Amino acid sequence: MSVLLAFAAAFLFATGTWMLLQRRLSRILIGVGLVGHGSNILLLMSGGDGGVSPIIDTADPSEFADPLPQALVLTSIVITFGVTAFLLALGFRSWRITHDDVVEDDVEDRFIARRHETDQAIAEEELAERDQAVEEGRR
Amino acid sequence: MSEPSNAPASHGTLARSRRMMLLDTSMKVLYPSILVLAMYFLLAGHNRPGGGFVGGLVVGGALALRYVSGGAQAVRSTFRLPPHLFLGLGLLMSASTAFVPVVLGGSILEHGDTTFHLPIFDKVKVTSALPFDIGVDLIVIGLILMAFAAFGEDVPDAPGAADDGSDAPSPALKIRSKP
Amino acid sequence: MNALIPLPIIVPLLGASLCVIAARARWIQRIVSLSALTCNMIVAITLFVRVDDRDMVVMQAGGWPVPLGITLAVDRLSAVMLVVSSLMLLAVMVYAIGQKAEESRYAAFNPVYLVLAAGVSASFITGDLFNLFVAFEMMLVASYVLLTLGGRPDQVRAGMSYVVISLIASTFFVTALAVIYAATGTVNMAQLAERMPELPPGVATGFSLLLILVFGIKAGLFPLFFWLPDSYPTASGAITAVFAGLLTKVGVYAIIRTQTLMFPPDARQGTLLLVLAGLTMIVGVLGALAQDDLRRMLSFHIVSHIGYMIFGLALFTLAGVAGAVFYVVHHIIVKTALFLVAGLVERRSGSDRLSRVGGLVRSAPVIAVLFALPALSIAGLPPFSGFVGKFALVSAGIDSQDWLIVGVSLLVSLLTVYVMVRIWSNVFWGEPEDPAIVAWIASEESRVPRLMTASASVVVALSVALMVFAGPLYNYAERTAADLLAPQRYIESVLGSDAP
Amino acid sequence: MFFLLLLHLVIGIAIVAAGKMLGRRAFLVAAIAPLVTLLWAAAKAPGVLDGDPVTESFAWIPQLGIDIDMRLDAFALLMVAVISGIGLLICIYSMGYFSHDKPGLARLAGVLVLFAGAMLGVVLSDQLIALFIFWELTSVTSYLLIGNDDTNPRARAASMQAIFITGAGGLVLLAGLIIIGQAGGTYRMSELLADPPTGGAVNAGIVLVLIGAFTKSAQAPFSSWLPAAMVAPTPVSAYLHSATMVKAGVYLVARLAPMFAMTGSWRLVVMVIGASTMSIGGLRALRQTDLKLLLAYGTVSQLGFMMLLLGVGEYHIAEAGLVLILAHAAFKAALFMVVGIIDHETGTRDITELHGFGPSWRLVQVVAVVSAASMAGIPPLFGFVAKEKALDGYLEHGDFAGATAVLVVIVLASILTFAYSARFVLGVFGAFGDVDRPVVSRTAHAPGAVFVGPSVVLAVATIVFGIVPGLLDDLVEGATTALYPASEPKALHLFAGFNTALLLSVVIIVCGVLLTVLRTRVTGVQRRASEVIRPIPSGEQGYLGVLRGISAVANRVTATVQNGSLPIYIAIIILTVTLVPAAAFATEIGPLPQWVEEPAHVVLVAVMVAAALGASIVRHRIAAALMLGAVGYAMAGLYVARGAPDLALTQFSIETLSTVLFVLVLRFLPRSWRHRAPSIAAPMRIAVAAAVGVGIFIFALSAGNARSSVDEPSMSEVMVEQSLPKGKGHNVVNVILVDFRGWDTMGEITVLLVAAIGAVSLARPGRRRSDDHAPVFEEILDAGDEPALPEPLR
Repeated sequence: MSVLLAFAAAFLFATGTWMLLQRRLSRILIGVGLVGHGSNILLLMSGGDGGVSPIIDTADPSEFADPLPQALVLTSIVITFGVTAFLLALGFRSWRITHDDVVEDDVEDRFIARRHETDQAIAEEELAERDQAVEEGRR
Repeated sequence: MSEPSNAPASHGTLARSRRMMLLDTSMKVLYPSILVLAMYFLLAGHNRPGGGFVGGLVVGGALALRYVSGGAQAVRSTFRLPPHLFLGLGLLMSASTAFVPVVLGGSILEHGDTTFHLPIFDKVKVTSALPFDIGVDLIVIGLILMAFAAFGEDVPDAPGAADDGSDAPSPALKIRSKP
Repeated sequence: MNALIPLPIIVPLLGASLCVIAARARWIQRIVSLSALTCNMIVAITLFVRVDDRDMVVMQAGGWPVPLGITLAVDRLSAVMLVVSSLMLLAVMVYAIGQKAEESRYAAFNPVYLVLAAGVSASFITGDLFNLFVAFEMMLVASYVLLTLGGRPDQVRAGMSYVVISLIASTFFVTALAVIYAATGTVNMAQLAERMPELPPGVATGFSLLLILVFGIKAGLFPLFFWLPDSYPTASGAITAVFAGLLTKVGVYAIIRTQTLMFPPDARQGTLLLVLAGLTMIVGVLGALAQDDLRRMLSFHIVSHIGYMIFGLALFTLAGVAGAVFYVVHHIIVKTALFLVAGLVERRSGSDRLSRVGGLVRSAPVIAVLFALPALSIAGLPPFSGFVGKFALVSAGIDSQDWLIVGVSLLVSLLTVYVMVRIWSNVFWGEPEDPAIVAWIASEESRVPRLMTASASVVVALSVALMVFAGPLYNYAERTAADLLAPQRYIESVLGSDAP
Repeated sequence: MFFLLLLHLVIGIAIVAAGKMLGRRAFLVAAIAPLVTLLWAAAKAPGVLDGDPVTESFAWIPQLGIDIDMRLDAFALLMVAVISGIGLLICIYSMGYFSHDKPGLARLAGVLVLFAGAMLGVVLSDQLIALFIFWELTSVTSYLLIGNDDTNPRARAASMQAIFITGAGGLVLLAGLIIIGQAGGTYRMSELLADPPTGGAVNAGIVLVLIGAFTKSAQAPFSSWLPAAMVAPTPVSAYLHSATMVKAGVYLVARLAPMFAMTGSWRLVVMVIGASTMSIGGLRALRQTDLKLLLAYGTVSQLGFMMLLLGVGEYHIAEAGLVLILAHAAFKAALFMVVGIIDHETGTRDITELHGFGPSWRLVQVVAVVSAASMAGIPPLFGFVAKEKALDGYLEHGDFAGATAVLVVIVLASILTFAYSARFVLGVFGAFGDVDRPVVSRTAHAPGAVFVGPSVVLAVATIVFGIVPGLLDDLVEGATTALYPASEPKALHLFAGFNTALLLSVVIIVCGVLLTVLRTRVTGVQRRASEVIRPIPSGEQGYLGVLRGISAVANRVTATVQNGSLPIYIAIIILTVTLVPAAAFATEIGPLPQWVEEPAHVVLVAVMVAAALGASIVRHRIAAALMLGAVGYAMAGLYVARGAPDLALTQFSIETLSTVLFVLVLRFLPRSWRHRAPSIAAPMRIAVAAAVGVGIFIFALSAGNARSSVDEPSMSEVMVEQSLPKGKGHNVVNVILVDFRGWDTMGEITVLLVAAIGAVSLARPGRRRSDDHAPVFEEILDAGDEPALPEPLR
């Protein structure tokens, strides 16, 4: 555990975040990769200071680097690889549909936002009708 | 190994095709040795750096080389089995290794080992980790084969409006055109 | 008996491998999936009976004692989650076959669905935090595939958001694991439970917050839920149903499990959870009100009700946690039922836009009844299970004198009634004006396949059964809550009674 | 009692399920339920009236205190008589009202029975939560009944209004009941009556309960749903919205008043709300030209009256309330039936369009006159008995603060009641009819016997009980004692001597006649007055405002929160997940550890930082992917330097493969990024990124420092020890992967499998089978026969 490695992890997280906030899937993917590397450094650091390879009979076990985080990092790397492959396929599909890899805004959400802007609520029609009834009732 | 039938290089210039031939020849040497290396990683993994993942990934590296020299077709024809069988059999193998001890009344994935006495190697110790690791290996290979199948083909069809229509899942599914 | 513990995971995985091998033979795939899921259900029920009858069951994977291996443990909470999820998974599988959509078209559906089932079970069974991450990943990657199966443009768009945000959540889960292991030297939950009190309070609080938020992304807590209503409705009926019913609840389960088991009372984040719960409820239900699309409405609505579950947990009292557990069970079944029926509605009326459809009470009275029962329940109207859950939570809140959250939950309950009434009034009453819809409803094609209706009816019947058996179920929830609030038994069962 | 509820449930469902098969006969089947109930009640009556209530109990969720305890005491018996008696008549009346088989008739009949069952449940429950359950069921069934004519948008809107307001009240009520139940330690009313809880929470609880009761019984300002509900078919209005459901609130208040009238502000609230409802309802009734609306506002007014009688917790006054419940049920149901008959035969119920009924209508007109006279409080009718009793009660026993004011209001409102009753009668006789308008009244053929019969029965009852009120003594006295165990109720009399109450009655009648004679002038005054009060929002406008507000808030919040933009979602999520825990960690950050472990790290980190920066800056996709690869290789180097060769090997191979895959995909995409307006401005993005970086840094430091406070060894120490002896392997990492934590690996390979399948089926779906080595998952196996849904048009 050292300040340098903590900094490296933090830096990877920061650049990764920057990339995640982009609109392009390819940049987002790179962001995912960077953030993933950052978390792997943290995981590796969680075993304390490094040491020699944890292979029995090659060195004194007290000098071993903590093997468990290594196994965990390996698992995490492999999983990230699989998911990245899938995301690539998604990007590929997106390219085949739109010839681009922009992650568009959700249309339905945008629709609601616009409706809000133009102030036309769904219930408006029903309400107008009831309004009329009130006026009649008040007469 | 099959010749690169529809590799992009075959349509290239003479110099380029010679260069490819060079790569092709070197592949003939490299490829088997990489596979041996992969085998080593797989078998030695329990005691030295390596293991099923590394073994599988090294095979993946070899496949990448084949892709460079022969294109997607070369990757496809590398193995006799279709890639999904690698995945299926790999998982079946690992999962069975995990499951068999339960059937025998033990815990899931319980460790077991036996020692064979073979003529040449004298004592060979086989642990239950081996079939498990082989399953891992198969899945990694399957994944890489599948990945090349998915992305490896040269530009499929000219990009255009027809592209999406031609392989859109079906007209049956509603395309939810939103406002 | 312990040998049963891993079966809900390994059996679907074996099934998945067979389904991959038999990729071209749909009938083999179906037989394999249905038998694997049936087996799961039987195992889950057996475990449930056994665990409730005697004590929780523990198995160390590979037979390795605790610090070496991975703990698999089934206590009351896990058992009930397993039962409910296996029931839903089986019913939805049947529905998917009946639907003749994704399941029939893509070889990937069956194996991926089985992996999803395995991932869900694994999340409920594991007693190891890192293994929980792996289980989540199994479930999530399967959900990515199911969500985008077919590759329609809207699916791809929604899939991108969903996958990217899930990936971020996973990365932060790994980060959380890293810092937790760094501070405690273990990822076994029982050991973590022992070591958390030794940590400086700020660090323990930080871990608690980190886990709440990481799981909160999956559970759909405010302000982390935005991806959910954008992505869930793009899948087909069956898939949305299983997502809506199960996936978020796995997140809720993880929050309940980790917060009750691992953290000492002084590191618990009751107030923060209450605030999150309240905001989740309100924003979710308001979102539902703003929609015009049936499945989007219901999706926002999931978010709103996640708030109720967190509200119960946040009280950290027997009544509150029991209410939360009851609510989780109720919500899984009822929400799945609603989404399955929403699929029927869409098939029968040709659209799921409230503004376009109408009059189903006349053209499809059976669907109307099937919708009404779970809708009444989710709206919290008596005597359905939703009312029991709401009642349990509200009385727990009043008991704890948390007036604000009680008020919020009642207000949200009213808005929920309003949402359901709006759906009813627009979908089942009135008449469709759109000629295309009218023609569709009149056409032979709009007939809903029997298998779909049948499986939806079974889930609806289950949701009604929840009402009938609310007494025993609430009893069970109370026992579960007692277990959860006294985690010492869990710890001892996992680590052995000689543990300090 | 459960068998009765079950009977209603079964009959109701059966009728709905039978659908069109039954036609109008559905109401005959429906009549079975109230008939059986009446017979049952008659059988139990003697015992119950002797003060020996019938009880039944079903433990539903005992832990939550939700038991369905049923108890038939004399008050419940009185209510059962009203519910089932009127119910039976309504069923018969409906046979005439629905002269043609309409679609939805079976739904109506079935739900009507379900409603009757729910209403019975309300009055038979001895347990507050059980009562609440049935209470809500009446709301739901009422919703379905009001909206039964679902193609009519007004019906849909009215049903929504009813369930929204009563639903809101229901939830408030629920909170109140829970508070009271928790304070009292039980939800059983018979136990609470014996030992009513007190305290601050209870004071809040009773206000909540009252609000709930007020919404149900259409008290001001929650009364707007009731007139709107008049869009329902007249049998429904007559049954639910005058005789039974709207009395549920009054019923509950009557039940609780003996316990809580002296507690907190109960009595004050009841008096203020009851008095205003009674007067406002009367005033508005006087303005209506629609006979049904006139009756609806009249009902509102009468409900206010009942609140004033039953809610103040004084048994003499409550006794009058019980009589009023009976009298009101009789005359109001009859009046509604008359309106239904007129509406049905002439096609209108507007008093400006009605005139000139032929002689065959005499019977109907007699019923109208008798019932309206009873409503107006004219002797010797039942309504008069009730009103006398009420006035007498307030005069003789109104010794609490505000009683006199209430008495004045009652008298004034009763004058209004007289006036609108007269208006009704005049309307039915055609006094307001515009002679020039084309009317159908003249030609309308007279209603049949089945149609008129039920109202005649009610009119007869009005007369009989008016002349011989003593017939009801047992019932009313029993009911009063059931509510107030210590009470000594007085017998009912048509004529109780020349007392102040009688004098007041005379005053009411005289003033009422005056108002009626001067009706054109009164109308003018009212119109001017309504101009003045126009700015004050009515309950109706309040409801619409709430609805509109909800809609606006929902849209605004959703538009803000759910803006559909992935980068914004990510920014919010990532900031929350980082900064909130970081704030906690920052309190324990501790000293900085060593700066550098090993010199080699500096180089590797430098490469990493440079490559990461490069990846985030370059505008060329493939270059960026290669930069990411460089970060990965530097990671592999770091793994080597930290003693993790397996990791390094894996990282190295994976990085190579991912870079290849990246390039394979990215080659299809345009070379570099074109500019597109970002969702978040660059400075914000930098700020977010920096904040996340700082947060992670804090995570790392404080977690690392916390390790020293935990004594136990890391779980990996045992793993190193046991790797060879138990795992039979030298490579500890591999032993962990395939043995100790093989279960993780199991899950991990599953992830790979799914990702592989998913990638292939997503990248190229729909290709036909090409060769045996192609992954089968890209094919669509079976074209499927899911039909094409119609394309959305919007």
